[in-house]
Parts: sequence; C-alpha cells; structure tokens
Amino acid sequence: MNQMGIAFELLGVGMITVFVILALVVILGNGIIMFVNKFIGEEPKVQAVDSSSPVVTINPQKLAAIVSAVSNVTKGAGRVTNVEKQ
Amino acid sequence: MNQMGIAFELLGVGMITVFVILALVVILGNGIIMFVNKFIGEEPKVQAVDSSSPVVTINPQKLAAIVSAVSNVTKGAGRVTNVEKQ
Amino acid sequence: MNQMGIAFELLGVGMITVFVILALVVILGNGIIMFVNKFIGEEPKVQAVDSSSPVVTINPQKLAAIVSAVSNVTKGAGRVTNVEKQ
Amino acid sequence: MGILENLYKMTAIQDIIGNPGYLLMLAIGAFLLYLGIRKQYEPLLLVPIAFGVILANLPGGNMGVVPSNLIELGEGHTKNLLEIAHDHGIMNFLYYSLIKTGFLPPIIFMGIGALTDFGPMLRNLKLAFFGAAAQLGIFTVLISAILLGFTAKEAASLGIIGGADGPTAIYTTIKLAPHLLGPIAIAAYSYMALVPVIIPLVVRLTCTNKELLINMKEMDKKYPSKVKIKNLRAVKIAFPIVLGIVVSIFVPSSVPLLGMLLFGNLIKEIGINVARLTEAATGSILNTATIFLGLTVGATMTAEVFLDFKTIMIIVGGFLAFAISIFGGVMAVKIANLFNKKKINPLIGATGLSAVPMASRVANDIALKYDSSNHILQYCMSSNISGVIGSAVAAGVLISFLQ
Amino acid sequence: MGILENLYKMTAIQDIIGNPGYLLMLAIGAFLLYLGIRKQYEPLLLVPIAFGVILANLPGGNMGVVPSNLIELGEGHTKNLLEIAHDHGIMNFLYYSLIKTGFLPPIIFMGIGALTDFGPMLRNLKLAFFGAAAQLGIFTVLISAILLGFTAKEAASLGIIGGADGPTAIYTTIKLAPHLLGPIAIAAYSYMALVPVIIPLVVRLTCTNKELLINMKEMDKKYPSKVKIKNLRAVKIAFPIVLGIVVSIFVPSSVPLLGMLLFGNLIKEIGINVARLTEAATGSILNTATIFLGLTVGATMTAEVFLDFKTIMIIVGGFLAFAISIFGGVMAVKIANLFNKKKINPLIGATGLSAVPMASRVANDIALKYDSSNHILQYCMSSNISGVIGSAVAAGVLISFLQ
Amino acid sequence: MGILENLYKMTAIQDIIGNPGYLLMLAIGAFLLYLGIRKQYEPLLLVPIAFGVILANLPGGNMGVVPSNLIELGEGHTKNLLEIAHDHGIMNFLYYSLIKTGFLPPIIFMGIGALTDFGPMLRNLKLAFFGAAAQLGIFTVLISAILLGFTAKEAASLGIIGGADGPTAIYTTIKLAPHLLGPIAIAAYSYMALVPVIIPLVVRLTCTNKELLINMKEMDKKYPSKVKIKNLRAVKIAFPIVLGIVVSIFVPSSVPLLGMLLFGNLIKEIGINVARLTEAATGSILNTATIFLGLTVGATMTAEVFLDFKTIMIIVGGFLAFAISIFGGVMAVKIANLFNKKKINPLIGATGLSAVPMASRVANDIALKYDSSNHILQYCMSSNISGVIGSAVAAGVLISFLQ
Ligand code: NA
Ligand code: NA
Ligand code: NA
Repeated sequence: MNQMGIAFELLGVGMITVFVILALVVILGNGIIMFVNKFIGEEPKVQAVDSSSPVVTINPQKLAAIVSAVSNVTKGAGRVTNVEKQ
Repeated sequence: MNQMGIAFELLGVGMITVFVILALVVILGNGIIMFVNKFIGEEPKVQAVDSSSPVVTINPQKLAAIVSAVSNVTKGAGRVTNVEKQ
Repeated sequence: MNQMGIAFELLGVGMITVFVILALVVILGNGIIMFVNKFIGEEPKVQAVDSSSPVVTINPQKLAAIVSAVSNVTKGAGRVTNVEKQ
Repeated sequence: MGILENLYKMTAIQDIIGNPGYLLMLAIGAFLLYLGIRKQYEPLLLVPIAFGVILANLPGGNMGVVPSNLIELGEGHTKNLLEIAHDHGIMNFLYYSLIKTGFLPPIIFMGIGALTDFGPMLRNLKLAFFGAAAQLGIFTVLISAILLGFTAKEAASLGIIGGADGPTAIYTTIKLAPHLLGPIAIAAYSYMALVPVIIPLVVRLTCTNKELLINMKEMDKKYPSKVKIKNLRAVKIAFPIVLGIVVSIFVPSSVPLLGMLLFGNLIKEIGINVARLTEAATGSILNTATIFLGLTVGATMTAEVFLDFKTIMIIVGGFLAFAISIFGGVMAVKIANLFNKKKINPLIGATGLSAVPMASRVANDIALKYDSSNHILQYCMSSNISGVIGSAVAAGVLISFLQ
Repeated sequence: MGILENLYKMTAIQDIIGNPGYLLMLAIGAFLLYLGIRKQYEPLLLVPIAFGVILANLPGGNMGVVPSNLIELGEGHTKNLLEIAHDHGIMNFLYYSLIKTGFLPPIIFMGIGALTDFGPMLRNLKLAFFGAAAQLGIFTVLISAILLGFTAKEAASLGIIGGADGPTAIYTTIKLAPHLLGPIAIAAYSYMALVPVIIPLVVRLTCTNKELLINMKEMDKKYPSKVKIKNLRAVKIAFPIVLGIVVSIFVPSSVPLLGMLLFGNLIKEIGINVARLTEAATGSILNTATIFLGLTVGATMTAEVFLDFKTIMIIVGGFLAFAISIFGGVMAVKIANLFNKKKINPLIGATGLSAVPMASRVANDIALKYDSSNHILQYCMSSNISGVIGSAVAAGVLISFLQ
Repeated sequence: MGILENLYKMTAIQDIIGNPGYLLMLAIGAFLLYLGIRKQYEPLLLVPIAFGVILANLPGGNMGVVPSNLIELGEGHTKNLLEIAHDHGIMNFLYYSLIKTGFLPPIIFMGIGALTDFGPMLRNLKLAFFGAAAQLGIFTVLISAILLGFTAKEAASLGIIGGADGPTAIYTTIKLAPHLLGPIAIAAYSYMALVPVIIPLVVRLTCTNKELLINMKEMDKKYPSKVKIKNLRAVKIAFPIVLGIVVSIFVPSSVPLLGMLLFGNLIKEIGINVARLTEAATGSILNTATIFLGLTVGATMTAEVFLDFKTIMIIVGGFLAFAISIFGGVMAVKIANLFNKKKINPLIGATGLSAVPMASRVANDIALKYDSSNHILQYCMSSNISGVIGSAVAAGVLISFLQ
C-alpha cells in the first residue's frame, strides 16, 4: 500500500479504536459502579487515617511558625522540604 | 556424588554452618559488649539531637492541625507526605 | 615531547587557563550585575512563597512537640524524617 | 609559542567559528530557558530540555546525543553501555540507556498515574467519550505530513503532538522516528504551555455565545443521571485494573504506557498500605526521570540535527495538530447536542485534548467569563483525563501499525 | 473490509482465544491483587507482583519476561541491555538489568538493615541461637524436592522459602533456578503474610499448655543474666562491622546479602552524621527497588512458565518448609529446656523462622492468650532477627555448593 | 570426614592464611571507619568507602572491583553489564556502570551545584580571582610525581588531589588512571577532612601577624566597591547560564563537571517552579549517588591493588598538593597587596583551595583568634567557591591534554 493509503487507513483505524476504547471506558466504568453498588456496597464510615483530607483547620501562620521552629532548632542547617506539590 | 548425597551433605553442612554462625553471633555479641563495657564505658548522657526519641508529648489532634495548615497555606497543592512508615 | 616537557607545559597551560577562567568569572559576573541593574532592575518586593526564609520565630520546643505528636498518632510507626541537612 | 597554540587548540573557539550553527543553537537554548524561567512555560520540562540543548552544543563538551548509526554494529547488535559511555560520553550513556530503550516515558506515566484522580471522570462518565474526538488532530496532521514529504513514521510522530501529552509524544517518537525526538518534544511541551492561548482561539472560531452559556449544573438538575456511586474507593481501585486489562486486549501496544499509568493510579488508590510505593512513584522516581528525560531530550538537539527544514514543519504541524484536536472535541459535542435534550457545553469537548489540568482550568475560565455562575471545571476534568487515555491509545495504534 | 480486519489483527483477541492460559493468569493476577489489597497480605510486594503478572499476560503487550536462552548468544556472551530493550521491551530491560544481575535483593537488604534494630537481640543474645534451628525446613524440603524430581538447584530454591525471607529467597533463586523465580517469590511472600495462621497451627501441634505458660520475665528475675550493656550505641556500631567480617570469612557467598544488610544497619546506628545515606537507603532506594522488584518478579510469571506442575509443588513445598522451620525452632527450645533450669518459652523458637516482626507479634499474642501478663515480644525479637541472619547464611551455603 | 572438609573449603580461612594482605586491608577498612565514625572525617563518604574496602577484601565474597583488563575483550569492545554481573558480581556491575562510565561524579556535582549559593561570591567578585592561584599544588605535584616515576596520567591524577574537591579528583582519576582510584579518593577526602589542621599549618609558616590582622570590613568601608546588586535573583539565574557557556568554550572537557554543577545551581535559583527537580538533585539522587560512589570506590581497594608503593606516594603527594595549593593562594594575595591600597587578608587566598565550606570556617576562626571583630567568612566564601570552579577547570585541562 502506498503511504497515503496507510495514512487514511490509520485515520480510520485510529479514530475507530479511540472511540471504541473510550466507549468501553464509559461502559466499564458504569459496570464497575453498578457492580460495586450491588455487591460491595457503602464505604465504611470510620476510615483508616487519611492524611490527604485533614479535618481541623488552623491559622496558616502556624505553618510559618513550624518552618521557623525547624530552622531555629537546626541552626539553619535544616529545612522543611516536603510540603511538596502534588 | 548423586543428587541425594548432595542433599544430605547440604543438610549437614548447612545446619552445622548456621549453628556455628549463630553461636558466633552470641559469642561476638557478648565479646563486643564486654569490650565496650571495659574500654569505652558509659555513653555520654547529653546526646546529639535524636529525632527518633522525642521527649515532649502532645495532643495528637495537633498533628491533624499541622497537616491542615499545610493544606491551607498551599491551597490544596501541598500535603505532608513524610510521616512515613518505618 | 618527553614526560617532563609535558609536565611543564601543563603547569603553564593549566595555570594560565585557570587564571583566565577565573578572570572571566569576575568580568562576566560584573557584566551580568551591570546588565541586570540596567535592563531588569529591582526585584519585586512581594515575592512568591519562599520556604527557606520564614519570618515568624517560635519556641524550638514546639518542634519537639510536633515530632512527638507524629510519633503518638502513628503509634511509633511514623517519624519525621525530612528535617534534612542541606 | 607552542603553549599558547596548544591552549587555543584546547578551546572550542575554532569549532564555533567553523560552524556558527552552534551559536544559533546556544541562542535557541537560551530562548527556551527564557520561556521556561520567565514565561513559566512547563518549566519542569523546558528548563532541563533547554539546558540539555546548551550542553549538547558546546563543541568539544561531548554532551550531544550522537545518531544511532554510530551505536549500531550491524546484524541487530549495538555497542554496549560501557562502550557508549567510553566512546560518546555520559549524555549518550544516559540517552541510550534511559530514552532509546523506551524506559523513561512509561516510568513518568507511572508517576502521572499516581498523581491522577479518576474521581471527576467517574462522576461524569459520559463526558469521557469526548476524549476520543479530540484525537482528530493526530491523524489529520499525519496525513498532511505525508503529503509534505515526511515518511509515515515521521508523520505519525509529528501527528502525536496533537495528543497534547508529553510522555506519549516522546514514547511514540522514540519508537518510530527517534531522530526527530528533540523538536517534537519541544513542540509538545511548548504547545501544552500555550493551551491558555490555543483553546480560546479555537473556541472563539467555532462556538456561539449561546453554546458557551450552556450551564452544566442546571442541565444536571433538569436531567439527573441515574447512577449514584456508593463506594467511591472500591470503584477507584477496580477501575484501573479492569480498564487496564480490557484496553490492553484491544490495543496491546499501548500496554507500556497505559499499563504503567494505571499501575501508578492503582497504588495511589490503595492508599496507606502501599504509600511507600506511591511516594516513590510520585517523588524520587518521577523527579529523577524528569531531570534525565529533559536533559537527554534536549541533548538530542545538536546543530546538525535541529537546524533542518523538518524542524520548522514540526513546529507548524504541531500547532495544527493541537488546533484540530480541539476542533474535533468541540464538533463532537455539537453533534451530540443535536441528538440529546441534555445539552453539553462545547468547552467540555475542547478539553478532550488532555494537557491535564491546564486545559480544564482554561475552559472553566472561559465559561465563567460568559456566565459567572457556570462552574464547569469538574465536568471538563472528565474529558480532560479521558483525553490522556485517548492519546495513549492512538499512540498504541500508530506504533502497532508502523513499527 | 480491510480496515476492520487490520483492526482485529491489532487486538489480542486472537491470542487469548488461542491460549486461554492467558485468561487464567489474568485471573491469578486479579486474585493476588485481591489478597494484597483486600486481605492486606504483604501489599508492598504482592500488589506490584500481581500487577506484573497482569502486564506480562496481556498478549502483545511485550511485558512478559522471556526465558534467558533468548538472551544468551553462546560462549558466555549475552545480548546487551539496549538489544534486550529493543528485542523484548522495557520489562525485560528491567528484569535483566536489575534482577538477573542479582542487584536488587542486596539493595533491599541494605534498606532492611537500615530499618532493623539489633537492640532487642543484643539484650537477649542467647535467644539468638534459636534462629539456627528454625532453618531446618530449608534443608528437609530440599531433600524431599529432590526425591520428587526437582534438580538440586531447583530444590534448594524451593527449600529456601523456609527461610521466610523474601529477598533471600529471591536472591537464591536468581542464582540457582531463575526460571522458578515467580512462583517461589509468590510463595515466600504469601506464606510470610500467612504467618498469623501457620505459627499457631504448628505451635498447637507441638507445644503443651505448660510450655506456652513459661513466663520469660519471671525466669529473668530468677536467673538474671550477668552482662549489662553500658554503652548500647557503641555496641550497636561495632556489632555489624565485627559480625560482617567474621561471618563473611566463614560463608563468603553470603557477603552480597549480609554485607549490605550490615552496611545498612551500620549507617542507621552511626546516626545524624550519615543521616542522608540512611534516608536514601530506607526511602527512595528501598521504595524504588520494591516497585521494580515486584513488577519484574510478577512479569516472570507468563502463562507458559507458571502453568506447570512444579508451581503446585512449590506452593505445597513452600508451606512445608515454613512449617518444618517453625517446628525446628520449637524443638530446639524443648531440647534446651531439658538441660537448663532457666526455661524458655517455645514460642521463642517458633519466631526463629524470621518474617520480622510479624512472627514476634503473633507469638506474643499467643503467649498473652495463655497468660495475659506474659509479654514476650522483646524476647521473640531476638530469635526473630537472628533468623534473618540464619537464612542468609543458609542461602550462602546453598549458593556456594550448588552454583 | 568429607562434610567438614567441604565445609572448610567453603570458608575463606585458607585464602586469608595464604594472603595476609586481606587482614591488613580489613584493618585499614576498620581504621577508615574509625576516622569516619569517631573522628567524623567526612563521614558521608568515608563510611561507605571504608565499608567498601571491607567488602572487597573478604575473600570469596566476590565484592572487589576487578582490573579493567578482565572486562576488555579487545578491539574496543568490553563485556556488557550482564556479563560483568554474571562473571564478577554486583560490585563490579555497579563500578563499571556508575563509575567507570564517569557517570556519578557529574551527578554529584549537579547536587552540589543545587546546594551551592553563589551569592557570597557575587557580592565579593574580585576575591574569586584567588581561587585560581590555589590550584598551584595540582601542577607542581604533577611535575614532582613524574620525577618520581609516575606516568603523566598517574601524576595528573595524583596532582588533582590538590584541587581539594572529591568528585573532581574522582572524575579525573577515572579518565586518566582508574587503577589509582581508591587511594586517590581516600587521600582527597581525608585531607579535605584535615583542612582544619592543614590550613593553620601553612598559614603559620607563610603569614605575618600583621597580615592576618587585616580587617576586611574596614577595608570595604575605606575603599567601597562601586557595584551594587539591585536584583540578586536575576543575577543568580543568569550567572550559571552565562558562565557555563563561556567556560565551556574555553575548556570543553570541563563540561561534564561544570555543566552539571551549573545546571544544579540554575534549578536551585529558579526556585519554586522547578522545586521538584532541585529536591531530587539534592535529595534522592545525591544521596543514592553518594552511597554507591563510596561503596564502589572503596571496593577498588583490593589487597593486590592497594598494597603498593604508589599508595604511600599518593598519601605523601596528596598532602603536598594540598599544602602547595594553600601556599599558592596565600602568595597570590601577598602579591596583590603589593600593588593595591585596599589590602586583602591572606586567609582569603588560603580558602581558594576549595573544600567548601570548611576551609572558610577554619579561616574565619583563625582571623577571629587574631582579632575577635574580624569576621571574614563571607569574604572567604568567594574564593572558596571559585576554588571549585578552578579545580574543575584544571581537571578539564589535564583530561584534555592527557586523555
Ligand atoms: Na490527548
Ligand atoms: Na529465616
Ligand atoms: Na579547588
């Protein structure tokens, strides 16, 4: 097959595949949701410690204070590095 | 030597070796303890900062507060990742 | 060339090069400073969050408290590892 | 005098006079640094890439990636890594071990997967479908590029820029046309950084005010969806496993990318029990991979390779691929709106492009400009995330047919 | 129509119909995920292993580890890493560079060493001796396996499961019988996760109530030990150095494992001055190694290799090896109790198995069930930790004699 | 009895009796551990090096680095990494992939760059010039070493110890005389740790009280410099880029070291937008590189290689190189003081050595001893940091002329 033939076939195969797969995403996603709803049910309320959803709020200045404390205690040699971007 | 011969020799050699080595662990361990007791002596009381044995206790809620503060200050983009399992 | 010839040539080439490069460091450094002074100007006062220069100071004991809190909450399995040396 | 002559020979001055292309490349490197540092265009990738360009074009520095024919020994054999390091220096050692092997893009996908939350997509699953239409730019630019004289493999690598996904573009190019890696990576990341310009441009040309005013939340109230998710955590854990298996059966060549993306996502969703792994995948592994990917991709752009007419075509073609992909997504929404009472804001088609999450933010801003109560971010994220899957699948198709 | 035919050829549907073993393997992968995620069996290893199984058995994904005869070129030569990546994909690139070289298990041992506290062992040194008897399962199962038709190398790899130590089992199997790596690793980690079931089972069959009621603290009061440790820090620093040198002279082939374990422990004990290194060893290095170890070990389990009668024998034999090792430890305590007035609780023999620290916790729970004041955790930790040394030494002997 | 005989053969006792050099090396390893742990001499490097020495000299442990002629296959070909791991074990796998390729020193330089603040140097730019004079020891010791029978390459590797910079010394030695890597690395790091002894010694022999009392702040008040830095951040970002390009044109062979140093520095100065990269460069990458550099460099010191007359010459020559470098820096200040009214404290010449930041602290302490108000730390840091650039440039010259 010549190059253009391949190119048009790729347009066809590629777009069909992408549509099929994302249709499957929708179908499988709904299937999983329904399966889980039916056979596994509600998430237990009392969860394991989930560090990504803290419940208490606090004055942001305290964070600066913490960073500062670290800096003081370690005489400038330490710093809080792990307030990392996610 | 046939396979079974090797197998039984390995049983002998292996168990003897393991017993010898763990006997050495006991003997060397005791030797080191006695050597250190005699020639190096007591550990100095005032130690360098040892982050693994904190002395002050505090309400665990404060930790949640810290995590929350980090979250607030960084507008959800940051999180405390390094309270790691050891 | 014999080995000693190479050695003395290296002394010459080497020291000249090092002097030239460090002279360039001085010249380029001054050039950059003057260029920036002229064409870019003052740094804006209100900066992005700079975690390395906290402004609030706090009692260092609070750090111990934080470490302790982490330890309490995680029942000894967690520790603050990232007050790292820089 | 002999010493001064030897001293002069040691310098790269002669090389630069002999090939001023080096200076041009250094200027390009400096310009890319400017884009990354001052303009903040995808700095995590553009800064290392730019520095790699500079390192590669310091003549005598031995830091430019050499063409693979210098590595091949014939009969399917190549120099080994020690020989590459010895003959061509550490940058080729890094490039041939980490990039040419196809290793880093799946590793970066693992990290991206562990940073991606499929939640918004699962809550608005139907919108995920629009991530398919927004791959149109890939295949149309592929056709155009062949018309303009690119080989099929080169054209596919150019087209995949329209997937708006850096690691996918890099992976595809490694497999199909590694000699174009530098400009394609630059184009992919630059246009991803330019999404706040490109999306509004295409949207303005294709959408009416009335369409942009479609309020998703009101539509949801009018035509509520029937499915409620009772246990999001269980769904989020099952989803990457099931999706991974099913997609892989249909497009096996997408496994290295999608498999690792879904593995990363799975360990994220499992949570605390494997938190050590998630931390590594999103932290030290991802960051280290980013540094070395950037430097080595930059180092492929030596003067000899980059200063070529194809580079300009890639820059133009990449832009078209982006624009056509956005167009495809918008059109798919318009067509869907013809057949459904529950209308969809065409901006949600535009974000099918991917470029997560910037495309969604840009789309949300446009929507808010037309109606300050029309928050569509969560809806956009659905097609936005599915666009990543879409382009990885498209890449799988291209690799499978052309490799 | 041509397009649809090509589309079908691209999928893996034909392969799966042709070899339903793939589906069985995918089901096994899903089951292992279930064990790791829901049952929380050693999830740090089982989740990556399970995902590796799935990736390896997606036909056309090119993610399964190929047999080493495809890598060998004869006369001691092999394909180099670039050729492996090119011919067999990134999973083989990872497997052959990180696992087949024997690299990752010692690296993981470095991390484990840096997480291990020899303190409890040093405070109850005599109990460390029982870590020797609990290696019995290794050598008895070796003999049985040879009787059942395994080669000596395969039988040794099977037996080492009885060492109850993942990296040791993997290292030994890499050296002696790499084609069995997958099932042996699975068996080792699964039974380690099943220690809360296996230890009570063996203890119930071998110990009397009276024995399980032996109270270690009361014994210590009655027959106090003479040695007091005045400077624990100095002892803990000297211990890994001296132990490393002496053990290595006796069992040189255990150096890669034990040497790295003790190096990790040394940097931990030195403390703040080398904290950067300890952090790397227990953090990014260990976590990264765990991810890649898990994925690649999982990827060795292709349908062709795994679905074999030997796999079932390994699963049965591994269980026996665990049980016999526990039995050996218990018996050693009983024999010691015949000759000493200071009695020892046989649970402390059972923990000689290793599987730190879960075995100790399980043993402590059993002791507390019989006498709620009988806290034996600290005592158990001594034989528990020495069991790690014991199985590394046993591995050294096996490798030295059979390789 | 057969079993006991086989058991004895398995041990390394026979080897140690046959070559007591092993015991001597183990003692040297223990002594280095003592220096690193108790004396706190550069523990981050000396502890892993010392442990590497011990591992390498446990006969039968297969952890010593083998000479490169065992790796070479002739005609520019070498064993590949799988073959090295198979034939010579994991330590050679690490050494030949990470060290012999020249990979780790530039990687460590990237981390050092990301930890270095050029601010003090930019504020006292003229003092940076004295980092040049303090390279004198490199070239004078080179000449002496050739006189004593070293080859030019070996002599250059010995001389570079006088650059007082660990990664530079290691990189140069890898390129020119890898068989001397162990003793040269040990000498470099040990003398860096001994800077608090060596600098006062040389200063006392060469400087008068009056010179040491020169007060830099008063001089600054009397003769204020004209340039003020209005925008330090912009200067700090431009500096590594411009410096990197210009230096590389003059000394291309310094690019791998200086280029990576300046890349590390650039990402540090860009700040929050690429903080992920900086974190990796200074964290997991640097720490991991340090562990493996230390262990493998230590493992080059097998009894056969280390117990050689050249080792003693390296220890003596290294000390001389340090002392002469300090002398050079001091003399350059004295000469400058002859021609300028604005006098400079000669301690600022002494810190041109590099060994950042310890040399500056030591010099500052000396100054304060003579005049408790004469804080010169910030001034010292200028020549101190420029000394790193100076020795990297000197290394580039040596590699360029001798490789
Ligand atoms: Na896309
Ligand atoms: Na064990
Ligand atoms: Na220097």
